[in-house]
Amino acid sequence: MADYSSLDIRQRSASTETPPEIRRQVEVAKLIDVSKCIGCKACQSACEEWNDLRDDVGVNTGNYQNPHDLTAKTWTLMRFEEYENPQTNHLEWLIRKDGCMHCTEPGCLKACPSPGAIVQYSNGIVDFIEENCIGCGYCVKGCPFNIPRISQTDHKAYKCTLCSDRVAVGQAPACAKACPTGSIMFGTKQAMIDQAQTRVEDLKSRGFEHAGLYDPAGVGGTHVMYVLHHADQPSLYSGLPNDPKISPLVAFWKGGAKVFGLAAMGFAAVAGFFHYVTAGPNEVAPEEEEEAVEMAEAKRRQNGGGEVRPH
Amino acid sequence: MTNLWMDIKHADVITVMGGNAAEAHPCGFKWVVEAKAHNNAKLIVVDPRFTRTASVADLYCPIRQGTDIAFLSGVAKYLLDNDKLQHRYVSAYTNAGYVVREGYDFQEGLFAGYDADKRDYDKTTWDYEIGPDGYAVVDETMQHPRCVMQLLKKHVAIYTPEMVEKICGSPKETFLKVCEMMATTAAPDRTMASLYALGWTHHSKGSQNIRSMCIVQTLLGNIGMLGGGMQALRGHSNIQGLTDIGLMSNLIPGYLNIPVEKEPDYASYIAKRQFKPLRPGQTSYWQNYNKFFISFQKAMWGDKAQKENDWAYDYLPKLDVPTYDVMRGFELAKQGKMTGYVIQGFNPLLSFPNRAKMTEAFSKMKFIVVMDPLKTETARFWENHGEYNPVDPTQIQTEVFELPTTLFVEEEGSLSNSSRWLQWHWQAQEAPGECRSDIEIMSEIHLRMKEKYRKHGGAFPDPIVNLTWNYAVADSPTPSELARELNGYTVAPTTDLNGAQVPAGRQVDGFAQLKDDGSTACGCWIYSGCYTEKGNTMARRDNTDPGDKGIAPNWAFAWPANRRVLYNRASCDPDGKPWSEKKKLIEWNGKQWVGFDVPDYGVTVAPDKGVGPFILNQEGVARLWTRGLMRDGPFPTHYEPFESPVQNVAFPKIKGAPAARIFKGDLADLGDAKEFPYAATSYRLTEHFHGWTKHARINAILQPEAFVEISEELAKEKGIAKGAWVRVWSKRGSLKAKAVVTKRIKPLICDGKPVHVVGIPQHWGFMGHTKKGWHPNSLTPVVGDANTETPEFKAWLVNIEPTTPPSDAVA
Amino acid sequence: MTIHTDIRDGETRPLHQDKGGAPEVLYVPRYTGLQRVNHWITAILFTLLTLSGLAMFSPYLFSLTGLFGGGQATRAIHPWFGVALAVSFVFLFIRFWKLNIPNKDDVEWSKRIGDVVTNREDRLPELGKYNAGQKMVFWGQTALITVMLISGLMIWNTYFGGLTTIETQRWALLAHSLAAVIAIAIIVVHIYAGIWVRGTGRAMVRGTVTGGWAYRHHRKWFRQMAGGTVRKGSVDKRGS
Amino acid sequence: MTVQVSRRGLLKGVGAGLAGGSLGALGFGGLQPAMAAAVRPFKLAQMRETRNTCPYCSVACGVILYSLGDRSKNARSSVMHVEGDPDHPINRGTLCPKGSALLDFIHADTRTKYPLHRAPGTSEFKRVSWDFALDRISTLLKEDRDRNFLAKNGDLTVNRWTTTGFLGASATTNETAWLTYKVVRSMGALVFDNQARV
Repeated sequence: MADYSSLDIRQRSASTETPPEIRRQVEVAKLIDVSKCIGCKACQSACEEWNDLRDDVGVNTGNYQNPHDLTAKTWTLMRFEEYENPQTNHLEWLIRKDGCMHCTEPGCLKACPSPGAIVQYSNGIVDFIEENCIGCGYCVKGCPFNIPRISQTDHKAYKCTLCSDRVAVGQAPACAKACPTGSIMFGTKQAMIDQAQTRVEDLKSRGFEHAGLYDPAGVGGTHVMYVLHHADQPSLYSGLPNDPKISPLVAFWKGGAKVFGLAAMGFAAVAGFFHYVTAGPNEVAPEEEEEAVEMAEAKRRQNGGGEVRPH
Repeated sequence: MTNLWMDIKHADVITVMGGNAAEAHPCGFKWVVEAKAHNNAKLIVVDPRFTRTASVADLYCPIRQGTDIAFLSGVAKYLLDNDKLQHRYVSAYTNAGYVVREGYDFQEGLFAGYDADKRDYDKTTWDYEIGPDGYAVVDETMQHPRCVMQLLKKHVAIYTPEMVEKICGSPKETFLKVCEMMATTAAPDRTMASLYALGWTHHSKGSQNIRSMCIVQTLLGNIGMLGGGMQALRGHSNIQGLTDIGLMSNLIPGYLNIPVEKEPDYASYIAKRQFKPLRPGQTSYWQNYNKFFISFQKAMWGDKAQKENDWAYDYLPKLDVPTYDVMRGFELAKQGKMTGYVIQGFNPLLSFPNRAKMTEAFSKMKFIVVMDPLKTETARFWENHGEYNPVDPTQIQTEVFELPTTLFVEEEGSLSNSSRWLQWHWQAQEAPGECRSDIEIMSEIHLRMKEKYRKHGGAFPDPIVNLTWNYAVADSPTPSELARELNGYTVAPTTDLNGAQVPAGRQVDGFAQLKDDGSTACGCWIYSGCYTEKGNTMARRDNTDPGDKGIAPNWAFAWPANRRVLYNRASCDPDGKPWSEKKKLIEWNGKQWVGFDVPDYGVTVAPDKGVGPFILNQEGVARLWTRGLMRDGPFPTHYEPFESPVQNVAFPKIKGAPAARIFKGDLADLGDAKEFPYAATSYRLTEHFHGWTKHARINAILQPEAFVEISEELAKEKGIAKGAWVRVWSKRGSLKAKAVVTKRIKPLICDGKPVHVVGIPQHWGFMGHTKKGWHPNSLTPVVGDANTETPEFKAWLVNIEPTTPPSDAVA
Repeated sequence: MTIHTDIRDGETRPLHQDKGGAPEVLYVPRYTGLQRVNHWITAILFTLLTLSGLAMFSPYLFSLTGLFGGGQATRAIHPWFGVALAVSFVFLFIRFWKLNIPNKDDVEWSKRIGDVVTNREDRLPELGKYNAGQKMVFWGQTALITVMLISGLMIWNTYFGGLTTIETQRWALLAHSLAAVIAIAIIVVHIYAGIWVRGTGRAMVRGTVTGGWAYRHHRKWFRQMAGGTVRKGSVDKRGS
Repeated sequence: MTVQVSRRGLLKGVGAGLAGGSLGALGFGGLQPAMAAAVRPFKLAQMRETRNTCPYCSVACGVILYSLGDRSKNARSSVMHVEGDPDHPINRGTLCPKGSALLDFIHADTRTKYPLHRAPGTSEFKRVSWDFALDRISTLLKEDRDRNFLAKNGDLTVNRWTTTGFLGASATTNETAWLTYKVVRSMGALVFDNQARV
């Protein structure tokens, strides 16, 4: 069985243990060359087949996009955008394979409250371990790319695993293996970056002067990268974030808030304790009981009441 | 394909026109992407729709469907006017200098000898002037007013950029950009690959569409070159094989012909097929026709085919009409003249034009037999499926059989792909249920009939009872046994190529070894070499590729003679030097032809012998002008589709293609632009394969529901919302589908008027996992190409309106 | 006769004394049975919410999910506790909101907070049923529970996951956890007050306080009550 | 006296404090999942590989069929996964959306499994035996051929049969095609075609 020993884990969600630092695997990456993509959906098909997923048979809503969005059973999806380039007046059919970007600093992992439900292997793959997933949906809020989906049947989070089972035995992810035009490449991250450079040059020679590599620094870089003709405006490609980063809200909630919270609660308790040992209890003296009785007596007389009833 | 898939990576320009390779052949299209990435190739896409192929193109040019000839004739004119020719190639390797005989003429869109009633030509004048030496007259200077070059200039003269824009709706500037890009490959070291498929064949002048590009490619000197050629991408996995093996009314395996009535005996039959050279010393390879024919007869009837009985010539049926193609078959059925149909892995109810006519034809037959691994609509044409198949079973008296057959994973054998490779495959699982292979079923049918004829006699039993049947297990011949028959074997002692003795019962090495003396038998001469004494060459799996030419000569077997690039002699100049070192395929080393591919030429024939590179042609050269070989003219001419939104501006008098066949009833079923203003076209989507993948869950998920594609402009005009239901109807029928409103289809301005295109993909029916839907054949007209009878699926007229969803089908 | 040691001075005193010599003590009713039940339901739910909430708030406390049958179960049950608490709290609110309307004594009390924490109540003004501190707990929880209810529904993925944008849910998540932190802190103080001010617990367990307690801490309220349903009796054997 | 009151209050407070603050520390360590993450086992490890060709388009991509069972006597083979053949010169291991989904085609629930027969005028298929089907079909063919076979047209020998049509399948093997050709032509049939046109 292909299995990652703890030594190959770089980060692990909600864990108090420090992950081992000794061993480092070579980082792998998937390079999606949008300029070579024909939107054939072979990647979607191969993904469903390899991962034994079968989504529902939907309907046509007026475009080529099916299923209409990522789901717990659709881990990768071709998104189609018809763009009329104002500079050239040419129609461009911008087709992007959407799916987990396998960030170096994964928002999902940062947000996850369940120990070991999300791990990052030292080769860069970010994997959901559904066995440990509690279905809270924090990863959905943590992800800057809107990728994870919670299944409404088993209430667990799902997304692309970068075929960790294939990569573990030295094979390319199913989508990369299938891709007919070689638009999806797979290899070491460095090899993919080098590959991207040659593609960018080719695109520039064909008039796309803003062609470039999408490997956003905001999340520490990704292990799924794009070659874009319009790297200056990623959002053209069905809303690919221009400058993705973990939301400050999530960052604060998982950082400052956590510390402040525990501190505040702890302080309240401790303060109470020291107050008790300094000021001591606030108790009723016997005299006050007697004064109370007298006051009651007096009040009763005013009211002209009878004898005090025996208990 | 004249070349092969990997070869495309050598192209400098790639034109995808009359096809949509990225969508229909994604894995082959990889080599286009490779050419772009590693050979700095430019990709041109000419298509009515901005397709998936166009999405990665360097230059996209819109065109109105059915006007390719005008467009490409315009390109030819551009090349001629601007002297963008591969001169040496054109003068040495084409018939440009050949002088055409007196009497040949072309007036107002018609060639000499037209007979309006027959819708056919008398082609006698369509030939060369024959000199006193008995050979065709050639004017090397190409100045003779009747030489092919001059006639060509005259013929394409009308197709100016302005005229092209008028007819095709392609913007002049874009058209000229296309011309310029193509023209760059006139240089001897630059080549253009032309990729096409059904986008060219599905027309009433499909063959001429292809001819137009052949002319362009020949003028540019791109035929026979690495990274050049005419790449027919083809359709099904073995459509090449079925054509090669001649499963057609008028064919004998290896592109030989079934005799016609007028040829009562073998002498009269072969006389018409001698194919003597038209120039001195030319190969004219078809001179060997008789060897191939006699070997075929021996393969069919063995000892019963003897010289004395004309090689059992009478065993063959004789044609009274050019073809009994499917459309004629169902026309006859509709007329009640057919008793039954045996249908093997085929879904004609959703494959041939005019669904209503198909249903009527099926209903009039006594029986049909469907052999298929899937539950097809055809086998259920009688079953009521609500709106999707509104028939009343009780009114249909047809007896129907559905026989379960095995799938590719449950059998072994070979398939021929579009690169002409015969590849062997192996069995991976047992067949489910009671499935049987087509081989077993056809064998059983034959054996049972033979038995009945033996016992009770009947009409002319001889060809049946005498059919060669030397299989170890009579009712289950093995694919190997059959492959050995296709390859050919000796039936009597004979000699091989070197004159050495060969005993009877040996596999031949290749078709060169076939004899006309009855000593050899061969099922399909062009497949000879696929299963020799050395074994099954189709099962070879050595993918080494010397020189990185994309040839891989030892992978499987390619016909003919394991040759990977046809006409490869033309990749060298007349002296035998490659036009370009970079694109070297073969070369003359002083003694013989050597190189990366099997020479398409006599291996020891020296260049100075003046033998032309196109050895199958009587001229030895490529034909810019095709004599009488095409039914509808020696030059391509622009004719409008039979249903066209505009009239023919080039030849206003002519409606449709003059020589295309159309039956009376179908002629009456044609609609006009007043009633049906929109130009419809049908096509495939990459998520599906015909009607098959609607049975595969994943493909159903990827593209679940039938739709039609229209421009934003038309949608606005008609008040059609994105994703809403529309009704599309023609003179012949109606269908409902979702509307995909897209920028990828734009109205085309033809002759000043906007023409709206309605695109109708063809993958849905009433069986399988996808949502139920209609096939465009509910709407298409029954008219075929003049030469091949391929239906005009790519250009017809419809109307469109918003509508309500279909009431769900009653299963 | 049971001997019993007083934890304050370690002296030994008999728990039962002769009726004759028994000192007189007044008992003043403070909470009805229903009010006490309502309070404790709310308190228990608050505790459960704190435990299950903290489990999902900090990895250090994730093991608390063990109390609820694991992570999935904790995630599933937490929002239901929340809904229940909200309902229960609504009743508390209806019962007590009038009594918690601030007045000028509260201002005075707040000014002298120093005397409050040093047990110098004699320097404080006479107070009604509740002092400013208790009122702050009341209004604080009212506000925080409302915040937690609304934000909680927004991030209740199972039912309302699709109703708001992810960005909104990020805000909700942050608001929810901050509100929770404050609420918990307040409750810690609330509980401590019950320990610090002797005789208070009896109010929420038995429903009565001793006259002396009322006289000392809420004299204004005691004046209203005195002569009313106060009753005299010996030291309650069961205590409180 | 109030003694007991305060004592119990204190105890109660301490209890609450404990519950609130320290349960986490009471240690539910057993609940902590193992450190190693479970990567799905590689499912092809021991499957049998068979070389085949994609049955769809004419590119003819090489495919590898991974099937369950090693062909031992008691194991029934069934294809479990299909992947591109990396050795194949054309597709080099890639597959299109159709080829990648071949598994669902192979195991389609709309595959035919038994011979079915629909009698004239009825509205349903009935399962029949192969023997019945093949005998009935050969009888129907012979009847029609004997009735409509045209041996001569005038004095020309034509030996043709044009009242029953045959359609070849363009996804069958060359070997099937050749056998079909032999059987059909030997009967003198002319209404014979295939999918080349569509």
